[in-house]
This record gives sequence, structure tokens and C-alpha cells, in this order.
Amino acid sequence: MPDFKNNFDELSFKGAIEINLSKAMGMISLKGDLADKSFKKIITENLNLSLPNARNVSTSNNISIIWMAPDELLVLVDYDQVDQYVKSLEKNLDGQHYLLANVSDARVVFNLKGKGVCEVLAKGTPADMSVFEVNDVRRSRIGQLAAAFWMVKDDEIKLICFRSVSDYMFDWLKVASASNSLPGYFE
Amino acid sequence: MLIIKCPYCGVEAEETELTAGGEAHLKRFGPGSSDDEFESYLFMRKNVKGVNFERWHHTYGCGKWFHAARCSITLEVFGTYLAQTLEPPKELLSIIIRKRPEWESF
Amino acid sequence: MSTRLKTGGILLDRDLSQEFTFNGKRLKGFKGDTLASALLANNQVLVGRSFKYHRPRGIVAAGPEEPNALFETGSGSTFEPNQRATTTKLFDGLQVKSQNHWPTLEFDIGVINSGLSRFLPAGFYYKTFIHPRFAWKHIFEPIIRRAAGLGSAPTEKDPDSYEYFYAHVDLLIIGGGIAGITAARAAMKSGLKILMIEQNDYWGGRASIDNVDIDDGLSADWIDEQINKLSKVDNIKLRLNTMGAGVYDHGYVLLHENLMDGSKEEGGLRQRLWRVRAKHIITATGAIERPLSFAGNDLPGVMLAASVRDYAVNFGVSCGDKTIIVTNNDDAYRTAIVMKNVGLEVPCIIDARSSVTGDLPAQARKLGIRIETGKGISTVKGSKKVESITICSQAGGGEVLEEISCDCVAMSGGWSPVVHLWSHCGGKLNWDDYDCMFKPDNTRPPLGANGEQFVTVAGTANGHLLIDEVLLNAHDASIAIVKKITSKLPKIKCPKSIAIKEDQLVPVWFMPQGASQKLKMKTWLDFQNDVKVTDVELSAQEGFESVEHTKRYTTLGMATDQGKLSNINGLAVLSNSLNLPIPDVGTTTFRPPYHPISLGSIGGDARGNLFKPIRKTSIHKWINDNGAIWEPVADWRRPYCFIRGNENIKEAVEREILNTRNNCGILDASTLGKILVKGPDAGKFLNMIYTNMMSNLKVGKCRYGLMCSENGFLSDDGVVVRLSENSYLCHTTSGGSDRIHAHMEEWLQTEWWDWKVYTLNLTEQYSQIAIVGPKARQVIAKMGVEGIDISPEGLPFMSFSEGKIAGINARIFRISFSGELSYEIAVPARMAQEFWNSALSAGDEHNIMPYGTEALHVMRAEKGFIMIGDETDGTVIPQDLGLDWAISKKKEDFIGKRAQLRDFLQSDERWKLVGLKTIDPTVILPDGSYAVDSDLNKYGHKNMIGRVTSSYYSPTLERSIAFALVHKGPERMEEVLNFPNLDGTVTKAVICDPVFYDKEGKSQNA
Amino acid sequence: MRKYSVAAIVREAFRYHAGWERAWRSPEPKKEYDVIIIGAGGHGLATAYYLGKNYGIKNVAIIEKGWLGGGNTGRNTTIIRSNYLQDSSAAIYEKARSLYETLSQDLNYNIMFSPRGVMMLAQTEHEIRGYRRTAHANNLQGVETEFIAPQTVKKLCPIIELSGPRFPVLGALWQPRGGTARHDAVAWGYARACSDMGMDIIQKCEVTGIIQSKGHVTGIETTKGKIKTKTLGMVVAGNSSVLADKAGFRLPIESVALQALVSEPIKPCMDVVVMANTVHGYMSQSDKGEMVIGGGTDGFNNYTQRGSFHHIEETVRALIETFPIISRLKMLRQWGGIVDVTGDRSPIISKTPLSGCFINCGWGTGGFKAIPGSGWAMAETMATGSPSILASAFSLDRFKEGRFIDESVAAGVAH
Ligand SMILES: Cc1cc2nc3c(=O)[nH]c(=O)nc-3n(C[C@H](O)[C@H](O)[C@H](O)COP(=O)(O)OP(=O)(O)OC[C@H]3O[C@@H](n4cnc5c(N)ncnc54)[C@H](O)[C@@H]3O)c2cc1C
Ligand SMILES: NC(=O)c1ccc[n+]([C@@H]2O[C@H](COP(=O)([O-])OP(=O)(O)OC[C@H]3O[C@@H](n4cnc5c(N)ncnc54)[C@H](O)[C@@H]3O)[C@@H](O)[C@H]2O)c1
Ligand SMILES: Cc1cc2nc3c(=O)[nH]c(=O)nc-3n(C[C@H](O)[C@H](O)[C@H](O)COP(=O)(O)O)c2cc1C
Ligand SMILES: [Zn+2]
Repeated sequence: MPDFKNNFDELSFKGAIEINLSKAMGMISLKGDLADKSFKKIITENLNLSLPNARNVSTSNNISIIWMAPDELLVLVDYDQVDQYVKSLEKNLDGQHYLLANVSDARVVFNLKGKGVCEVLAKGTPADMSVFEVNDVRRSRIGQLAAAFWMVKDDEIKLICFRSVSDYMFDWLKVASASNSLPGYFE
Repeated sequence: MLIIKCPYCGVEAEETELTAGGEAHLKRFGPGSSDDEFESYLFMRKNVKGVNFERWHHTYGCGKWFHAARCSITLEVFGTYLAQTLEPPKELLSIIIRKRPEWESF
Repeated sequence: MSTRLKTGGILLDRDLSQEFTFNGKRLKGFKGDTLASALLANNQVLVGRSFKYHRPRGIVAAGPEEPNALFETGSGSTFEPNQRATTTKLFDGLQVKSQNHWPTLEFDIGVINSGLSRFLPAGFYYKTFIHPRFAWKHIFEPIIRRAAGLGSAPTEKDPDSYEYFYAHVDLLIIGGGIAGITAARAAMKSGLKILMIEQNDYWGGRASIDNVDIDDGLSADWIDEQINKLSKVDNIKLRLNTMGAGVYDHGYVLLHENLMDGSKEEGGLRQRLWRVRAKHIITATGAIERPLSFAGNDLPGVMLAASVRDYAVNFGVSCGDKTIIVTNNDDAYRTAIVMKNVGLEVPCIIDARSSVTGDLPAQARKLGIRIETGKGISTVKGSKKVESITICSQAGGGEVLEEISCDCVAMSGGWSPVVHLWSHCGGKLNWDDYDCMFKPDNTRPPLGANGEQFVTVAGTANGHLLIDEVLLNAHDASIAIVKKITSKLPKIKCPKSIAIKEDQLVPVWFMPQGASQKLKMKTWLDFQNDVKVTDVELSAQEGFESVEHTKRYTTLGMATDQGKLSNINGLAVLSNSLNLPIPDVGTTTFRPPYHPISLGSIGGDARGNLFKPIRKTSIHKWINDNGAIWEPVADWRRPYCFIRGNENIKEAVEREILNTRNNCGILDASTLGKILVKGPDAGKFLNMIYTNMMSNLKVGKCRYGLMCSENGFLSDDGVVVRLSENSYLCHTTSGGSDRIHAHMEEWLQTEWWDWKVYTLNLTEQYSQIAIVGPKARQVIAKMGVEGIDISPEGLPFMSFSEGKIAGINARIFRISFSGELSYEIAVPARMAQEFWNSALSAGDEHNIMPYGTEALHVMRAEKGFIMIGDETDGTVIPQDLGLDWAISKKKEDFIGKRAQLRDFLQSDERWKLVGLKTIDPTVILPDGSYAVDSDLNKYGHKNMIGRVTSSYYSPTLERSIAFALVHKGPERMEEVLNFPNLDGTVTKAVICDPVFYDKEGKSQNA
Repeated sequence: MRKYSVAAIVREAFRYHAGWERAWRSPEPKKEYDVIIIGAGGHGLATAYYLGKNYGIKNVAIIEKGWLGGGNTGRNTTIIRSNYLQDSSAAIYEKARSLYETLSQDLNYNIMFSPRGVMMLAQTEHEIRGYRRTAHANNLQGVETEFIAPQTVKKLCPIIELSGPRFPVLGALWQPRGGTARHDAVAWGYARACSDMGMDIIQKCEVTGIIQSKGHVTGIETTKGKIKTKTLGMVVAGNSSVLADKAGFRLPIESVALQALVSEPIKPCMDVVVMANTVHGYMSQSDKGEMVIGGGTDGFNNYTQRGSFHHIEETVRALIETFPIISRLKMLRQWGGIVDVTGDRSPIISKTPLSGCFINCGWGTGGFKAIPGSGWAMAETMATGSPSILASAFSLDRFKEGRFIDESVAAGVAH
């Protein structure tokens, strides 16, 4: 039997790279017609941040908008600000056809740091990590788990997965980033 | 191990990120249809040895359903297109005819 | 005898000697040795026993094609059977045991001399062991199985670990000989992403063995220089110890990288399985030498000519003091020359060709080596090792002209290009009559995702034996590919080399040409599987004319070397017997892997606790720490029950039930699916998804709904809540949440894409906690409620409200799966543990207790609620379960409606849900047992008229209860049914109403 | 035909086996046959064999586009069992299994039927319930099975790991008379017997068209010319839709790749067949010593006899968890076959919209075990023109009526 951690423990590990299950992160799932001008306008004004291009993330100091699908965004804000953003967005979107929900507790965010970060993920995802660049977003799988990840810096990637499997994801990342287990392919 | 480009998010997805959804462009028959119509809709399949039009779901990705034209003998993928259509786009059909002159058409 | 030479061995580090044991014997070798070279250096010529006849066998080759030298290495958890000596690096402390013999390698009872072996021709077992009937399973098969097999099975868990790695490249070059290197070199400046791999732990392949000149320098130096240059280009990656295992569709290639030689202590990362996506692949995998077919060619000491050369040059090992060369081509003369030059005896070169004029023979003659042309070997003599050979005229029937003593025979029947990787994904071959080999047919290449060629073969693998051609071919091939992928055309000259002129080889499929049956019976094709020339001839004679039939009838090429040595010779024999040209006979199918790879590496890192993810609710830890017996439910784990003190499972379940019915129970229902459906068309959409009408559900109200597949069968159920005018929350079963969400999205995207609806799976955002039982309301009140009126009137059955409970944002649903007063409360997952704790302390005075899935199941059964997966199995429609009330008559259409109109689903002959009470209330009907009547069905079997779908002991009713689907069930109330048990007894039960508890619903409505 | 026996071998041994006759003739096609069977796989050959043996119909041709037995019959993992849930399935699979018991003697060809026992592991509560239910059904269907406890599982198969970590073994459905047979020998044995009855097995001859007049079949077009017949049996597995199309009707069938692999041969370490359906893997050990391992099917139509590698990975993973000792064994070879999967995953033995034309297909991932029973039922159906009792439930019209034969309900996969 694997040892049971609580889904919300802050986890961290240092091997070939540094892994941190970051503390609570505010997340809002937002569906709507991203092509629609007024819809766009409302979002950008509320978050005062421009919408990302396809497969990209746009970030300001403490907000990020992740492109999830042609009709879906994931908005990242401070955990304790979620409700306030949800309210204001709902208010302004009123009358639009959209869906918006607080999903902060449904997902967790791992922070991966170190120059081997792409190699670690390349052990689990069929996505081409050699062309992955800052602000790129990719939804794919890591081993057997669905995940979305985006590059913050050349040596730093944030990775989102469902809360219920965060323990498994953490264990996988630990094994994949065991010291001197990297193939040294991207160097 | 197929790679198919998702027309929604533009990702060159690997088979393991996708789920195959069987024959495309089936017309749904509901109440009021004959037993034959319903049977053919639900079960009867072309299962072509050659050019297939089929459904794919970008499961480990943007979550969208899309269509692909693929040869079941060489596994060549002629192209992909959105699911919100009743038949393959003309351009795609002409590509296929160019590559497969003997092909009878969709 | 075979020994280590004083000097030589370009792969050796003679300063580092390494000790290993062979069958317990302590032996020494050097760093750089393979196990094979080290054994030969120690005069260990006899290395194994063959598969069928257990004949003594020696090392034949120096690479992955080796058929005989297979050993058991390591011990305990690192034990490994069938390790190929020629591809196993020697390391200090390596333990090696020979295999497939009893009692010892030298003396094996299993040995069958060729006199006896005549009774065991190809396929003999299809013709015998037919009578008596029981004997095959109980006598013959066990004997055959014990004799067969090679190494013994491991007995322990593998302590090492494995991993995958994904790489995406423009050009993958497989094979790091001069062809591969030249190809990489040609593309060096193209800017393409290139990966070049080599299975050996050194670059250069065969070239340095024949130390040819390239660009006016020694090939060895040229190779070093090129590798050095290439390693400096950062878009080019080089990888040794990495084998191209398989080529798959759309440019997917498996590479197998060895990270440990075994010397490291156990528990490390052992192998890495690369999954490469390549735009294009060059396979520069060289060629494998072919044996010759003469009598006794399987005796230890008979080896491939080039391999004898490899051992001398690479490892400073002489395979014999007196080596006889037998050949049909010039290349083998290189071996004679090498042996002579290191001061060994070469009594004679036997060349089947009537005349030889090439430069190499000339050199040999100069060295004073005797050359016999037009001759062949009649037989090889010796018991466990070559002692002498007899010469005969190749044209004749084997009449002996002369006997020459020797301890090594170096044979060469020409070369076979390594075309495996070209063929894996559909590349076709042509037979080349001049070179007598199958070469890749570039007009019928493997096709990639875009329908274009994605594999190119270069160098000797492409059939070029002469070095200048090898270089030119590899260079041009690479340039052509670069042109296809990028416009950047690198300016780079092809490396130059002058090849020694070689005469054409003449094919020799039998030696001698007219060999008698007697000789052919001693002539081996497949050394490991003991397939002889006569076996192939027999299969042809018996009508197994397809090469695929011959393969399966004789097992030719089915051994662990996959016929790398035997296939071509075998099908040449076949074509001769059928007298068809070789190309008409064709080859068998090439399949991955090129060389066997461990199952561990295929499994990758998904072992132990990484085998498969477990989903956990946010109360998982508490549950685990509080006596839960876990049960896997979909990918979740749910508590079956909570054990207290020293009670057993049954007692625990009964306690949980009674306590919930009498006081208060608490359940983690977080795994239930929660799907948000929103939009102006949400109601219309849910009317299609559910059998019920959902559009008329009042805001603030809950409704139990059913979902069917388009095929009409019940697929999921759950409570739907109308949150607001155009948003609904749909609860699904634990197993259903992802499936049903996908189901909804599929219909929305592919059928009703013009409907304005969005869906979102919120299952993990909320933890759902059920507080159940007569005391539930008090408990919640005690927890502290803000903004919610939980009075019976304020929050009646099947309604919901929002506010704060215990200071936590909560949505409270008054729904019941147990028949008790019951509230399901959804809180943000992050707050669940806190909420749970507060409920426990608030409920303390009411003796609140957590309960598990079994109590849940029993209570729902007592109340007559069906359970998806128990009452349903994919063949049941709602009507069968008496759920007609949940199927809207008003709706024109819903998913599954049309299907339910088909005869078989309309029929009144269907099995329908009823309750059952066993006559003896203490007897519990076996789950899944069937009721029968006195008739027989059309198959003559007992006629089944019903089936138990759920069966429990009900502590509430203090008797057993059950559900069953029974033929015309509801019309047969009070009827007694017979349920035959597996032990022959019969259980009697009477049909009753499926609601056993509180039919009027007093408790749940309280 | 000269009989096979030990004596015969001894006799031949002394003349270098010069006297062995062909196992089957390779004739040129005649102008016309009473019956033509398309497809010389196990089911086609068995159909022909029982047409001759049970109904004296011997003017029969079996047309094969490749080499006989080279389809799925020649590439399957040879599991034989009859522990099916539904009456109709249990009936035909048990008929087949019981015919296998004596097949070596009936054909005078050792097909090496080895009733070593088949166990299907129960690794979840749901599977336990499913297999208990199957055991009850089998008990009434005359199929000998039982639900056994983990300790018994371990006793029968010592290399099994009972305790998780993910899915502990909670028990198993055990069929002691299930097992394996030598797949090629089954095809060869039937072929030899058919040829001996005077039937023509025509290999390297592809059927390219179905000739009909007034809704009745009159013959076929082949790469070796036209051949006349009034009674045609299509038994072509993965290629069924292609031929049905030539005959002018559609089938509820999809052709997908199913894969298998073998390890290098080792000494005997496993005497039973084990199927683990929760984790998707099954394994047995052949008489030659390889571990024979079966994988899953691809989701998309495919006619290449190659599958996608991730199925191999999943299967191998599952089996390493179940049998930890195999981790250091090596995969020797992997391959694929094109299986014909129907809408309810049960087979079709039926008349077709084209009168005179019968079809036997849809055996998908599990038809090797059915070969004798299927041939038996198909022969009766073709000879009498009306479905045999064994075949009746498997007719084409069941899809229209919704009369499904769903085996998946007891958590079983069909190998
Ligand atoms: C990897 C794998 C593992 C399996 N494991 C098992 C198992 O463990 N147990 C089990 O019971 N079953 C198993 N099966 C299923 C089983 O192999 C098949 O159901 C069974 O062999 C089908 O036999 P068949 O005679 O119907 O088809 P086949 O053996 O495929 O015969 C059909 C024949 O028709 C020929 N043909 C096709 N088109 C034409 C044409 N136009 N003209 C002439 N001839 C044509 C083909 O060449 C082929 O020889 C497995 C299958 C595979 C692929
Ligand atoms: N004259 C003759 O008869 C004759 C015959 C054979 C070879 N040769 C000489 O041999 C040389 C051939 O050069 P080449 O580069 O074409 O062949 P090579 O044999 O020198 O190199 C092929 C390389 O590919 C590697 N390889 C093979 N399969 C592999 C796989 N699946 N994965 C990874 N690596 C793999 C081998 O280990 C080898 O190092 C030339 O010098 C040629 O003259 C001459
Ligand atoms: C039960 C069984 C056992 C097999 N054992 C071996 C084996 O020991 N060696 C081998 O090379 N192939 C073995 N094979 C695989 C066959 O060589 C071949 O790959 C398979 O029949 C598919 O045919 P194809 O690869 O020619 O398409 C086996 C196949 C089956 C069905
Ligand atoms: Zn996509």
C-alpha cells in the first residue's frame, strides 16, 4: 500500500530538479465564445490582462490566464481572491452565454524548477519538450495522468493536475527526477 | 502509433492523447425511424479497407471531438476537420482524389 | 585451442583485468571484453546445448546474431536467463551458468545423437502422441515441456527500475558504423535535429576491424575525428549502448538503452526505453555474415569467418591455433590474412568457387596460405569440438579427397544486409542475383503519416559491401533526406576511400552441391532450434510450401536469434526443393524487436505504487487512519466499512447500519459525480440526456434521474438539482462522473452543436458528506447553520439550499439513498476535513458514526433502491426495474428512446425486478444465482427464469433480503422460486415487493 | 491418406522420411463446386470438414488468399475455454471445447490440446460478483467451472503475486478443462482431413467478387478466375466487411488490430492459463517455453496486422504486477492480427441478405477456442439452409431486434 498523504499537504522534493506542490492557488474555469468581442472585452477589463493566444498563457504580476481550449480559459489568481473575481466576472458577464466556476479545490499546481525540468517531463509526456518555450501551454498526459503545464522561465514549469491524483503525480515526479537519472538529452 | 493534428487546438497529438470514435458522419435516427434505419445507424459500418472518415476525441488535450480522413491500409492521414459538419470539406476530398485517383469517393 | 593473444585487441584495456565465474569456475578477462571473448580467451569452446537434440554447441558469432552462447547470469533477484554472451559486457564479479542441460554441460543426458534424431524429424510430434487420449496432457507434454525451454525461470522480484523517454527528431540514424557516421556527417550543417545511436559501446562498426583507409587516413582515426566533430554540434545527439528495437507507424521508433552492465549494485536505473518520433530514419545497420551448410557445421569450433576476425582484432583472442577457412567469397580471406599475421596457422582456405582472381586471395597466396578452389567441406569431425575436416569437390557428392586436422573452421557464405528495421513497418525487399542477398526495394518503402517514405537504408545494410560504395551511398542518402526536410543545403564532400577489388561470390546453399541425405541430416541451418537441411526439405515434401508454413512446421528462425543466421540459407533450401527462384519463395515477416528487450523496460516506471493511479478524496487520510477496510471503486478507494475494536467485518457493517437507522451516520460521498450544466438550452439538453423531464424541474428542487445509452440500456442514475434558471447540477455514480461528462460533451459537440450549453465536471471541487439518520437534523443544527432553514418545512425532502454550516460555505441537499432523514452537504474540498471533524464532534452526543459502502448498499436495498452495476449490467432497461415512472411519456425523444421501441426490448417476456425473501430467513441467497423451472431450454440446459442481482442480510429486518430479475416477475408475487446452489442443494425464496423498509417514506420525509 | 503413428515414423526414419506424403494437395480450381468456403482459417476449414463428415458434402473448395491458417488462426494466443455467461455462448463454446478433447484422434493429427486449466482473476468486488454469477450460470449450462479462493490460485500458479499493491487477487473463476492447443496444428489437421475427403484447398487465390443473379449467389471471381457455386460461405474474419461489400450488404463489424507477444523460451514455470481482466493482461506458457502474452485492441479500423505499441506496454505492466518474476525476461517477438468485432462482441453465424450466401464472422478476439463448434454449427446451417440450434442465437437479425448477446456483463473479456 502506498503511504497516504492528504491531498492538500504542501509537498516538496529536491532531486535532479526541485518539485513543490505550491500552496493553495485560486483557479477559475471559464467557458465562453473566446472569439466574441464583448466577451473578450469583459474578461480583459475585469482581469486587466489580455487574453492569451491559442496554447499560450498570459501573465501579469499576480494573475495568469491559461488557454485550455478554443472555448475555455483557466484563470489563476490568489486563493483568497477567487470569490471576489468570481463575483465581479459573473456580474459583468450577466446576459452572456458562458460558464464560470471556482475550481481551486479541484486541481493542484506543482512548481518544477531546474535546468532538467523538460527532461523530467519528457519521461512522461509525448509532447515535444525540446520546442517548449516560455509562455507555451500544453495539455497532455504525464504517464497515466492528464495534466496541463506551461513554461514560466527556461528552467521553470508549472504543472496542473486533478487534486485526487496529486499524491500519485508527486510520487511520479519524484521518481522521474531522481538524482542522476536524467538522460542529458536536452543539454 | 498514429499522430493526428487536432484542428481545434492545433496540437500534433499522439494516439495516446486521443480516443478513437469510430465511423464519422453517421446520421442519427430517433423515434419515428424504421427498424432498418435505426439498425444501420447504430450498428452497420462501412469498415472500409482504404479511405476512412472517422471520429477522434482529443481526450488528453482540448477535449474536442474532430474528424479525420485516414487510410486503413497505409494509415496515411489525409487531413482532419471540425466535427460540426455533415460531410468532409471539399478541399480534403480533392486532396484524397489527387493521392488516390482510383478512390470511389465518400 | 582458443586463447588470448599476446598482443592486439583494440577494444581491450589490458591493464584492467576482471574476474568472473563460469559454472563455478573462476576465470579472468579484461575490461572491454564481451562475455564471449572472455570465454574464448579461456579456451571455453563448449558453451551450450541445443534446443531439441541437446547437442554440444560453441560460439559461432561475435554479435547479436549469436545463436548458441546463451547463459544464465546473476543470481537471486538479478538472475537472468538466455543472456547472449556476445552482447553481454564482461564486468568484475559476473556470474555465468550454462543452461539447457542435465546434469552438466559436458555430460548432458538429453543429448540425442544424429542416429536417434532421425526419429524426430520436423513436426514429428504432430504425427505421434495421438493415443491414448489422456497421455498427451499427462505424459508426453510434460516430458516435451521439460526438455524444451532454454534457461530457467527467475524466482524473485526485479529490484531494478526502468523508464521511458520521449524524443522528437528530424533525422534518426540507427547504426554508428562508417555508413551511419557518414550520413550524420553529411547532415551536420543542415541544422536538423539529429540523433545517432549505436548498439555497441563503441563507434565505427566493422570498418576498423578491416582497418581500411578513409580520406587517406586509418578508418579508426577518421571515425574518432568524425565523432569528435559531431559531438560538438548541439543539434546532433550521439548515443552508445542504444539499440533500435522497432520501427512503427508514423515515424515512431523504440530505442533500448542499456544503463547498467550489472556491475552496479542492484536497485538502480537499468534500462531506458526511448520512444522517438522521427521525421525520417536512416538505418545503417550493416550486414550479418551467413554460415555455410555442410555436415557437422554445428560442432563447437565452427564459426563465422568475420567473427573469428573480430575476436582476433577487437579482443586479441585466437579462436584456434589451426584455422581452416571455408568460403564462397573474397571477404573471408581477410580472416585468413589476419590469423596468419598474428602468427597462427591457416592450413588451408577452401573456396567453393572454381577460380579466384581477387586481390585478397592474391595477398593470401603471398603469405603462403594454401588455397583449394572448387572444393568444399564433406564433414567436420570431432565429438565436442572440431578435430579435423574432410575436403571434397564442391561439385560432387562428398567423396572425401583429404582430411586436414584443425581446431577452428571459419566459414563465410556471404553477407545478409540487416533490413529488419526497414521491414518492420512494411518496407519491401528485392532479391539481388549478383550479390545473392535481399536488398531494400526503394520503390516499396514504409510509408509515414503523410503517405511518404520515412525510412532509408544506407551502407552495407543497403547491400553495398565495398567501402567506397558504402560511403557514397550513405552520403547521398543523407543529403537527399536533408533536401526533403529543409532548404538549408549543407556543402560537404563525400569521404573518399579506395576499396580492395573483390570477385563476385557464388551462392553455395549446400556443401557439397550433391550432398547425400546422410550428409544433409548432419547439416544444420538453425543452430539454436536444431533445424537441419533435411527438415526444410521434408516440410516442402509434405506440402508446407509457403515459407511461413515451413517456418512454423520446422521452427526455422523462431529461436531467440530470430533466424539472423539461418533464414536465408533455409529459404534457399526451400526454393531448391520447390524449384522456385528464391524471390518467389520470399522471406518471413520481420517483427520487432530487432534484438530481444526486457519486459521490465517495456513496463517502464509504472510499477509498485506507480502501477496505476489511485484517486483519493480529501478525507481519504482520515478514513485510512480510522479502521477503514478499503474497496476499489473505479479509480477511487472507498471504505467498505470501519472496524472498531476487535469486531469482524459483518459485525462492523451491522453496527453501522443500525446506528445510522437509530441515531446518526456520516458518509464520505465525495466520489459521486457532480457535473454543472449551464446555458439557455440546458433544460432541453438534459431532456435528451435523461429519460425524465428535467426542463420543468423547479429552481431549488432535486429530481432523481435516469440515463440510458443510445442502445436503450440503463447506464447511470443520480439526482439532478436545478441551481438557477439555466444551470443544473447533475449527480452521477462514482464510476460514472468522467464517463457521463464525456457522454454529455460528445452529444453536445457532435450532434447538437448549435445548442447553447456548457458543461463542467466539478466532482473534485466539492467534497460531499452525507449526514444520515433520525438525529441528522440535530447534528447539523449543532454544527451551526447560517442562511439556511433546515426545518422540515424550510428544507423539505428533495430540495436544496445554500449557506454556511460550521462556518463553511456549504450547499445542502435533502436527498436520501438510505430511506432515513438525510442531508448531503457539499463543501469546498479543501474544507472537507474540517467539516467532517466538526460533524463528528457535534454528533458525538448522538453517537454519530462513519459508515462505509456495504452499509450504504444494504440500506438502499432495504429501501428498495436499485444500484447501477448491481441491478444493471448493460443489458437492463429502466422498464425492467419498474422505473417506468422515471421515463417521460411526454417527451418525443431522449437518448435510448428509439432503441427501447425494438421488439426485444418491448417484449412482455422480459425479466423484471422483484424482491425475494428466502423461506428460511437466516439463509442468504448467493449473489448471482439463477432460478430455474422444471423445463429444459433449447440447448438441453436447465431453463433459467430469473437471477439474483443483490442479496444481503438486513439487520434492520433481522432477515435476509434480495433483489432479482425474474421472467414476468411482478406478475408472480408470492410465487416460490428454486435457486440451485453450486453444491447441488436448492434455496427456495418467495417473490415479494422490492421495498422492504418504510414504504410510505415516513423516515426520509420526517 | 497414410495414417500418422509412431510406427509410421519409425518406418520412415529408416528411409530418410522419403515416404511422407503431402499433408494436403494443392490443386487448380475446378469450374464449379457444390459449396465454396472463402477463407482457409480455422473456422473455414472446420466448416468444410464438418460439411463432409456430418453431411457427406465433399465437392467443396476452400479459397484462401494467402497461406492456409495464416490469418488470426495462425497468430492467436490459443486460449480455449467455455466459461461464458449467456446460454447461447456457453452452448457453442462448450460444444467446441468438447470437440477439442478428441480432435487429435478425430483428425489423426496431434493438435496438442492441453486442458491445463484456465483461471480468470477476480481483482475487484465487481469482478467477484461477475464470476460468481458466471459460475452459477455455467453450473446450469453443463460447463465445469468453479470460483476459487486466493490460496487455491496461488497453489495452481505459484508465480502469481496475490497482494496488490493496486489490485489484490481476491479469487478466480477456474475452468479445469480449459487450456490451450497448437494453433497451427488445428488448421493443418483440418486441412489435411479436408484434402483427404477430396476437397480442394486453393491457396494464394484471393476472392475479388461475388457473382449473383436474381438475389441468389451463383459464383465468385478470384485471382485464379471465376468459380461457380450455388452455396457460398464467407469465413474471413477481419476481411468480412470487404467481402460483404462485394456481395452488396453491410455488417455490424469493425476490423481492428489485436496484438500479442512472446518472451524468450524458459523452462516450465506456469502450468495454467491466467487472465487478469481488471488490469488487462493474460499469459500462458507454450510447450516450447515462451510466455505467450496477449494485449488489447486498437480503437480504430486497421488492416495492417500491426498494432499500436502502448497496448503492449499496458499489458506487460499489468503482467509484471501480477507475475513479478517476468520483469527480467525478454520480449522475443510481437505481432498483430486484424480481428472482426461486432456490435455486441458476440459472433455471427447466419444467412445473409444474399440467398445462398452464408456468413461466419465476428469472433473478434476470441474465436480460436470456438473453431470446432463454429464449424459444426456453420456446416449444419449451410447444409440444411436453416440455422442450427447452436447457431440460431447468432443470426444477423439480432441487431435489428435488440436481441443482444452481451458477454462483457460479467466483467469478462473474450480471449
Ligand atoms: C493476437 C490475437 C490473439 C488471439 N487470442 C485468442 C485466444 O487466446 N483464444 C481465442 O479463442 N481466440 C483468440 N484470438 C481470436 C482468434 O484468433 C480468431 O477469432 C480466429 O482465429 C478466427 O478464425 P477465422 O478462421 O475466422 O479467421 P482467420 O484465421 O483470420 O481466417 C480467415 C482467412 O480468410 C482469408 N481471407 C480473407 N479475405 C479473403 C479473400 N478475399 N479471399 C480469400 N481468402 C480470404 C484470410 O487470408 C484468412 O486466412 C486471437 C486473435 C489475435 C489476432
Ligand atoms: N567486403 C565485404 O564482404 C564486407 C561485408 C560486410 C561489411 N563490410 C565492411 O563493413 C563496413 C560496413 O559499414 P556499415 O557502417 O555499413 O556497417 P557496419 O556493420 O560497419 O556498422 C553497422 C553498425 O550498426 C550497428 N547496428 C546494427 N543494428 C543496430 C540496431 N538495431 N541498433 C543500433 N545499432 C545497430 C552495428 O552495431 C554496427 O556498429 C564497411 O567497411 C564494409 O566495407 C565488407
Ligand atoms: C502461440 C504462439 C507462439 C509463438 N511462439 C513463437 C516463438 O517461439 N518464436 C517466434 O519467433 N515466434 C513465435 N510466435 C509468433 C510467430 O512467429 C508469428 O509472429 C505470428 O504467428 C504472427 O505471424 P507473422 O509475424 O508472420 O505476421 C508465436 C505465435 C503464437 C501464436
Ligand atoms: Zn485539441
